Order: sequence, then C-alpha cells, then structure tokens
Amino acid sequence: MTGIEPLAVAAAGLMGIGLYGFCLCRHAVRRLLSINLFGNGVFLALILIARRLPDGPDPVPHAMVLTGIVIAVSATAFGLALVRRQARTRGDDET
Amino acid sequence: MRPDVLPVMLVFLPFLAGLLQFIAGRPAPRLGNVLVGVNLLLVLALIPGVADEGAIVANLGGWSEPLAIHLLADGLALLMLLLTALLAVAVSLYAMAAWRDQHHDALRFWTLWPLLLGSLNALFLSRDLFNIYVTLELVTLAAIPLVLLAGPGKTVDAALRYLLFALLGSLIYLAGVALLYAQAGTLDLALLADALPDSTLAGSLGASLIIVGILIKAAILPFHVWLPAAHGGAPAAVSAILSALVVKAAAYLLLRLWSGPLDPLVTPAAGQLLGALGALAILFGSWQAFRQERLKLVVAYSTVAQLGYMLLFFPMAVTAAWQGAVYHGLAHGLAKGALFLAAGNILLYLGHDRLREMRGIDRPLAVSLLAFGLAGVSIMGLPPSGGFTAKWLLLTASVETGQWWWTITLLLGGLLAAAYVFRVLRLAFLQPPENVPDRPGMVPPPLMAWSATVLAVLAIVLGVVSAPLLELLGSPVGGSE
Amino acid sequence: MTTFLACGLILAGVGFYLAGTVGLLRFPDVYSRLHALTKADNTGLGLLALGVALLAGSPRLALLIALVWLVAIIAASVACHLIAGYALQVGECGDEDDR
Amino acid sequence: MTLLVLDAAAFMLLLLLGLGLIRVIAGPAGADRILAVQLSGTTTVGLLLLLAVRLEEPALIHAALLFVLFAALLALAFVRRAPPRGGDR
Amino acid sequence: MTALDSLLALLLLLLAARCVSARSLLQAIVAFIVLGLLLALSWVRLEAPDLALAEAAIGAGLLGVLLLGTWRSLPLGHGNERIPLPWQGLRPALITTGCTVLAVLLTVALHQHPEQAAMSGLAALDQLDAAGVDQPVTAVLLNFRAYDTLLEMGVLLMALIGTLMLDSPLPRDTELPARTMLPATLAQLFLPLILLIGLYLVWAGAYSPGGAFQGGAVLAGAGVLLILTGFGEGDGRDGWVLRALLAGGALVFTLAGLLLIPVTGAFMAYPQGLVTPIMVLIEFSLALSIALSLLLLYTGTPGLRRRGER
Repeated sequence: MTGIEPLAVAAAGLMGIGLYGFCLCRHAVRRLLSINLFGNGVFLALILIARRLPDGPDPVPHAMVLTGIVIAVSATAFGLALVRRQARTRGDDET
Repeated sequence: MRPDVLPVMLVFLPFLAGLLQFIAGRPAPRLGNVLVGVNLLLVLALIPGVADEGAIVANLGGWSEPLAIHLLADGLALLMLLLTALLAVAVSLYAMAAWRDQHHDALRFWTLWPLLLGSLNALFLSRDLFNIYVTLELVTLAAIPLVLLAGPGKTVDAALRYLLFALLGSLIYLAGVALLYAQAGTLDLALLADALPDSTLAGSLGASLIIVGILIKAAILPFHVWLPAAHGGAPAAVSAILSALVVKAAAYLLLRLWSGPLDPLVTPAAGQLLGALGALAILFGSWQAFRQERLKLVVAYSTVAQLGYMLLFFPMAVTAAWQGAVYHGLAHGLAKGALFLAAGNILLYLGHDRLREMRGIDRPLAVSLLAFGLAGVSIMGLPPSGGFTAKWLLLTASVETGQWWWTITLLLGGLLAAAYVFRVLRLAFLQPPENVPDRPGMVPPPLMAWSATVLAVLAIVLGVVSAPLLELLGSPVGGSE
Repeated sequence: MTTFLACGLILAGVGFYLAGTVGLLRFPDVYSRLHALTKADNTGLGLLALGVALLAGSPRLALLIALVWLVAIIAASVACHLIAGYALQVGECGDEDDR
Repeated sequence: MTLLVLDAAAFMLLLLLGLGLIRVIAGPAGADRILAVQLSGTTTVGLLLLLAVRLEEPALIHAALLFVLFAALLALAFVRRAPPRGGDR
Repeated sequence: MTALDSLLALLLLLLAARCVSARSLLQAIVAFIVLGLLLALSWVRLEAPDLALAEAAIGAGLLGVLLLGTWRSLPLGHGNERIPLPWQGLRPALITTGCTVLAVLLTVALHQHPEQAAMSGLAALDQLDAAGVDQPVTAVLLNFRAYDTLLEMGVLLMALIGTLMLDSPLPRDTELPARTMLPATLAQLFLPLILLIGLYLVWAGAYSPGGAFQGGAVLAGAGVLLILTGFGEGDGRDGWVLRALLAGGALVFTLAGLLLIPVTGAFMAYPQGLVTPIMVLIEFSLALSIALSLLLLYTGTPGLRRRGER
C-alpha cells in the first residue's frame, strides 16, 4: 500500500456529497439523483475492494455491484414515475 | 421429507404464486388464500424440527461454506415466520372481502401480496448480508405499490417519501456491508463474527452504517417521518401488513445482526444510545398518537411508538430483554394488524376516519370495536395479553440490570398508550347526536369484522401460551449470560 | 517501426482532440462550436483508432476498431444536425428552463 | 516507450475531457451542454480504445461501441421537444 | 496511472458537486449523466470492464434518457432550486460537517487492508470449473449466488408493477426539432448493430465480459431508439405473452430451483451434465426479461406497439 488511493477518496466523496444532497435538496428528482450519487460511491468502493485478491479481481463484489445497479435503476425509474404522477396530480389541482 | 425443504418452499412457493398471478392477468383470490394456508402449514411443520435441533439450515446451490447462500430457520426466525403466517391468513381473508368488486385493484393486490409474503419469508430466513440487502429492497418495492392501491392521486406523496427514505436506508446499509466484506471476506452471518478482525475503524464504521441504514428502514425516531403518511394512507389490509410486518422486519434484522455477527463490534455505549432512541420513540410516538385527529394516523403513530420497545433490548442485552423485545414484536404485530383492520372497517362504514365525527358507531360495528378494544389491551400492556408478557419481561430485565430509567419509560409508555386507546374508544361509544349525519358507507361484511377480531384474540392468547414460545426462542446468540 | 508509427498516430490524434477542445471553449457561438465536435474530434478519433489498431495486432480487432470509428462519425453527424436544429428552435443563449 | 505514450495520451485525453466539462457547466445554452456531453463521449471512446491496448482487454472495444451508441441515444433524447404545455394530457 | 486515477477522482468529485449544487434541474441531470460516463471509465481502469458496460448502458444510458424524458414532462422550471451553501445557516453547516466527517472516515476505512484475503472470492474462483461458465462474475450471478439474482428479478418486476399502477407514461407526442429523415435513417442503420451487440453480449457472457444484464440493457436501448425515432410507442394494453416474458426471468429460476430438487437433492443446484445448457437458457430468458422490463420502465406503459397501429 503506497499512500492514498485517489479513487477511494472519490468513492468516499461521492457518498458524502450524495448524503449532503439528500439532506438539503427538496425536489424529489434531485433527491433521487443524490441517492444515485451515494449508490455510485458504494459501487466504486466495492470495485476497489474487489482488487484486493492476488490473482484477478474478486467476482463476488462485482456481482454485488451488478445486482445493485439493476436494483438502483429500477427503483429510480419507479421514483421518476411517482414524480410524474405527483406533478400531474398537482397540475390538476391547480386548474 | 427432508426438513430443509421447508424453508426453501416458504420462499419459492409464494414467488411462484405471485408470478403465475401476474401472468394470468385475472384476480384469483382463491389461489392467494390457498397459498397463505399452505404457508401457515409449512411454518407449523417447521416447529418440531427447530424445537429438536435448534435450527434448520438449507444450502442454496450446494456450494461450499464461505461462498454459498444459506437459509436459516432458528427460533427467532421461526417466531417471525409464525407471526407472518398468522397475519397473512387474516389479511388475505379480509382482502378477499375488501376487493371483491374491484377487478383492477384485486389483481394488483393478489399479485403483489404473494410476492411480498415470499420476500418477508426470505428476509426472515436470510443468513447472508448481501442477500438481506436484496430482500430489504424486495420488501420495500412490494410494499410501496401496495400503498398506492388506496388511489395513486391520494397516496403518491406518501409513497414517494417512503421510497426515497427506503432507498437511502438500503444504500447506507450496503455501504456498511461493503466495508465489512472488505474486512472479513465473507457475507455469511455465521462466519462473519469470527472472520472480523478486532476493533478496526472499518469494522466499526461498517457496523454503524448497517445499523443506521436499518434504523431508517425501521422508522426509528429521527427517521420516522415517512411512516405515518404511508401507513395511514394505505388501504386497511395493506396498513396492517406494513405496520405489523414490514417495519418489524427491519427491527428484526437489528436484533439478528446485533446479537450475531456484529456482536464483537458493538459497545455498551452504542446499546444505551439505541435504547435512548427507542425510549424517545415510545414517548414521542405515543404523544403524537394521542394528538391525532384521524383514526388511522393514531394507529400509525402508535406503530412509531411500539417499535421503540424492541430497541430496549440493546442497552440491557440479557435474556429477559431479548425475550421481551421479540415477544413485543409478536404481540404488537398481531395487535396492530387487528387495530388497522378494525380501523379499516370503521373507515368503510363512515366514509372517513375523523375521530370527532365517530360517535354512535358502537352498534353497527360492535365486532370491529371489540377487536379494537382487545387489541388495545395488548397495546397498553394489560394482563393477560401478549403485550403484558413482553413488557413484564422488559421490566424484569431493567430491574435485573439495575437500569431503572427503562422502567420509567415502560410505565410512561403504557400510560400514554392507554390514553390514546381509551380516547378512541370513548369517542366511538359516545351517544350519537340528535341529527345523525348520513352514513355513506356500508356495514363491513362479517368476514372483514371477524378477521380483525381473530387477530386481536390471538394477541391476547399470546399472553397465555408464552412458555413454549419463549423456550423455542432461546437466548441471544452472543448476549451476556 | 509499426510501434513507432502507431505512437505517432496516437499522439497526432490527441493533437486533434486538443484542437477540438480549444475550439469548444473558444469559438463564439453554438454553430461554430459544432465544428469542434464533428470535425476535429472525429479526425482525432480516427487517427487514434488507426494507431490503436496497429498496436492491437489482430485483423479481427482492427476491423472492430474501424467499426467503432465508422459508427462514431455517423452518430456525430446526426447528433450535430439535431443539436443545430435544437439551437435554432430554442435559441442559443440561456437555457430552456430558465426562461 | 509504447506504454509511456499510451499513458501520456490517456492522461491528455482525460485532461481535455475535464476542460470540455467547462462547457457542460458554463453553457450558456442547452445546445452547448449537450454538445459538450457528445464531445466527452467521443473523448471517452478514444480513451477506451487506448485502455483496451494498455490493459490488454479487447472487450473494451465493445464498451467503446456501446458508448457511441448510447451517446447518440442521449442526444436524441435531449433534443426532443415537449408538446405545447397544457395540451391534451 | 496514478496521475490518471487522480484526475479521474477529481473530475468525479467535481461533477458530483455540480450535480447537487446546480440551480437548474436540467443541468444537474446532465452532470449526472457525464458522471456516469466517467464512472464507467474508472471501472475500466479498475479491471471491471463488464461493470463498465453495465454502468454505461444502464446507469448512464437508459437512466439518463429516462431522466431527460421525465424532466421534459414536468412543468417548466419545476425542480429548479438553489440549495443553501454550507455557511448559509446552521443546518447546512451541521450537515456539511457531518458529511465531511463521514467521507473522511470512509476514506480511512477504505484504506484499511486486513491480512486475510477474501474467502468467498477465492472459493468462487476455486469452484469455477463446476459452475458451467468460465466468466467468474457470470458464475457468481447465475450459479453461486443465483438466489440473489432471482430476488433481484423480483425487484425489477415489482418496480415495473408499481410504475404501471401510476399510469403516468412519458409524454408520447414529442417531436424532433427539425422535420428530417436523419433520425429514422440513424435508427435503420443502428438498430441491427445494437441488436447484434446485445445478443453477442448475452451469448459472450459465459466466457468474456458481458452477460444477461448488459445484453438486456443494450436490447432495451434498441427499443428506446425505436421509440425516440418514432417507430414505436407505448401502448395501454398488454397481453399474457408479454407478461410471461416479463416474469420469465424470475420464473425460470423459481422453476429450476423447485423442479430440480428431486433430481439433484439440493436447491438451485443444477445437474452436472446439464449445467451449461441450463445456464444458457437462464441467461437468455433473463436478458429478455430485463430488456422488456427496462423498456417498459422507460415508457411507463403496460405494452408496446408500432407507431400508428391501434
């Protein structure tokens, strides 16, 4: 181990920024984006962890990331549909 | 038949039923009801095996130890499965009557509900950190569409907020899992405790992230903001499932992980902190429940409060506290299911659930109010109910460990619970005013009234049959004593 | 010799990328900036792809790399056309959602 | 020497990508942003080709192909105009 | 390469900060998409090309298209907000401090390496021969930890059911800026290519980077291309064949798990001789389910049809 691994800093930073955005943003799409930033940080961390095996990357964290991406995207897509519905309901109320 | 087929069936059969229902495209309530019946039988069939051997383990895929995913049915998991199975039967009967005429909603309910049942079973049986993450997401994404069944226009705000918090919670949990995997090199709960090196920063941080993630999912006090609207806004059958099982599942995970793999990493101070959060949840939730003007919100805030009791295990960590916390989970599950179903009946009859306009419903809704009252007995913790047994065990533990402050919390919580339950009952039994307003709703069919009552009676009976159940549960794996 | 040529091609490619980026930053309006995307960058990509294909050493991979370049220039030209149309319609100063 | 050239070229490309991001952030128009995104897509493709040789991972060429295709998709999605607001929704 | 890593890390953090702080929602979305591209690039750097494929196709590509579409369907100016800066008030200051502390702790934790190597990973590489595929990640997903993948397909299906319940598809009648034939030509040129790549990725997943997820995502991308260029659109009706295909990924796992119990005596274990054909079957049904689910998550409708058809 020599010094600081820059991408580990990036992973931690993505998680921190994502959490910050989740706490301070009010609009739901922005909160979804922040959650995805946090998730991307977690995935990056998992990929870094996978490199600790001597011969070739560890497939278990890689599989976890792949599963995580699919789950995150499907949940986000559902969230975006909720946002569209919410905007429609509010629009109807105003008119 | 090999005993380890049973846990596998508990996961796969509900999934199969849900998928077939999805493909069929026509609601088949009978399929759903057969499923919950079979589910109950499977859980009952598990009991002798677990009682004899302590636990049944199923290996999925037949791979060797650190790699394979295992299902574990021990005393703790079995009790939660039993609670789920009992509630599933009552809720399914209720739902069959509730969605009789609505083709579309019925189809969605009977698709999502078996999938949710399978997911809950999978969560209770899981013995793998990452698998728990997937099951948590599965439970959430089955639960939120169910909330929407009350009408997307009305519940979309609550559903969105629920989704945002649930997503954040599970990703925080996953971050913790990543750190623990980096330290231990395995995801298996049984191997994790030994594989974790002592007191590294990564280990402690990972454990903290896991706990915080689960606390968000369990709606423990600072993170409770999403719960009341979602649980109060959902259809009655769904509220019952959410309050009695879905948040309970997250609280269960906390017990399971704390007493197992996280045991070497947790400190007494962290236990006191969690206990304090629990105490705050009890007092704040009960107070809010007392102040609400709508019946379903009273019941929803009561869930915020009641979840706090399960956290009182962590500061005391003795066998009595363990048994008390788990038993509280069971008693609250049954009682809260009954409360929400009864509240749903009242809502159906009145067309609204505003407390102040509830007077005079005692005659048409006698059975539902009976259910509400009986369940209330358990919520308040009066003998001989399951709630009483749970609180008694927790009181014993607080005396045993000399932590008197939890005794005060327990007593105050009981008083506040009595206050909000009696407030509802008093308003319901008040004489109707001279000019009775039009009642737009209908008297709920007997099936809907009695399924609530059966759950309430079970919550009382729980207090009488505690000895064998507690023996099944045993003591915490890594706890002191 | 081949390696030498390949390195030269790659560096030349990077040079075109550099020109493209400078253009993107310095040109005065959207339409002239579009040139940066379509012309400089795709030439850069082409030279770079040629260099990489020389280094890859197998005809199959070289073919695949050529395909990448071909698809990239088709995509870039269509994208350029669409973006120009968009800029014409929406206006070239300020954002759609700011007005 | 080849490795050095590859590394230096990759670093330069990434640096240019970073500079191009100024247009993503500064705009001023939506067209500028999506243009800069396209440019970063092209640069990424170049980078992937370089890394495919550098890391001896031919599968990255498939990744490069995918990047091109999805970048075109994004441009297409960006330039679509919504129907007049308050229409027939 | 450290210089490259540092630059990548810097750009990632800049884009993340931009994504959170941009006033315009559109700009935040654009920053998020570029961040996805760079993230994929850094995963390539970290010897995870298959994950880079997935991130490029699903995380940046499909999600980006969906985000842009959702942004279009919101009223103008919806979601534009300026979040308070750390020094503007007590709450932002506290949150900033908390998040910074968390990031620092995480950085330190990610640098702590234990002595023992990853047991599960080693075991996975050890038993690769018995798994029926040569690619370790595919082996973990479809065999060693197939149970997780089954549950994941459940998540995808339920997200889709939830989306359909909301009945709020992306607006359909959007038009392109210039009335031109180019996009249609583009679709005709690219479609066969995308389909080819998608199928290749599914097939190649057994022995090289790729697999059902990446392939499925690329096939979904082909569908999105058809919709964006006006050849197809979402439909309010569905049929049982479509539903069967959507549920197929989860169903084939469930059935394989249940029906093989008497044959192999274990759960979700595949008999030695049949393991490769079963893997291929599972992989293709998974890819099809994923492609259709992602496509319908994009349109927000229960079915699909050709443009103009009734």
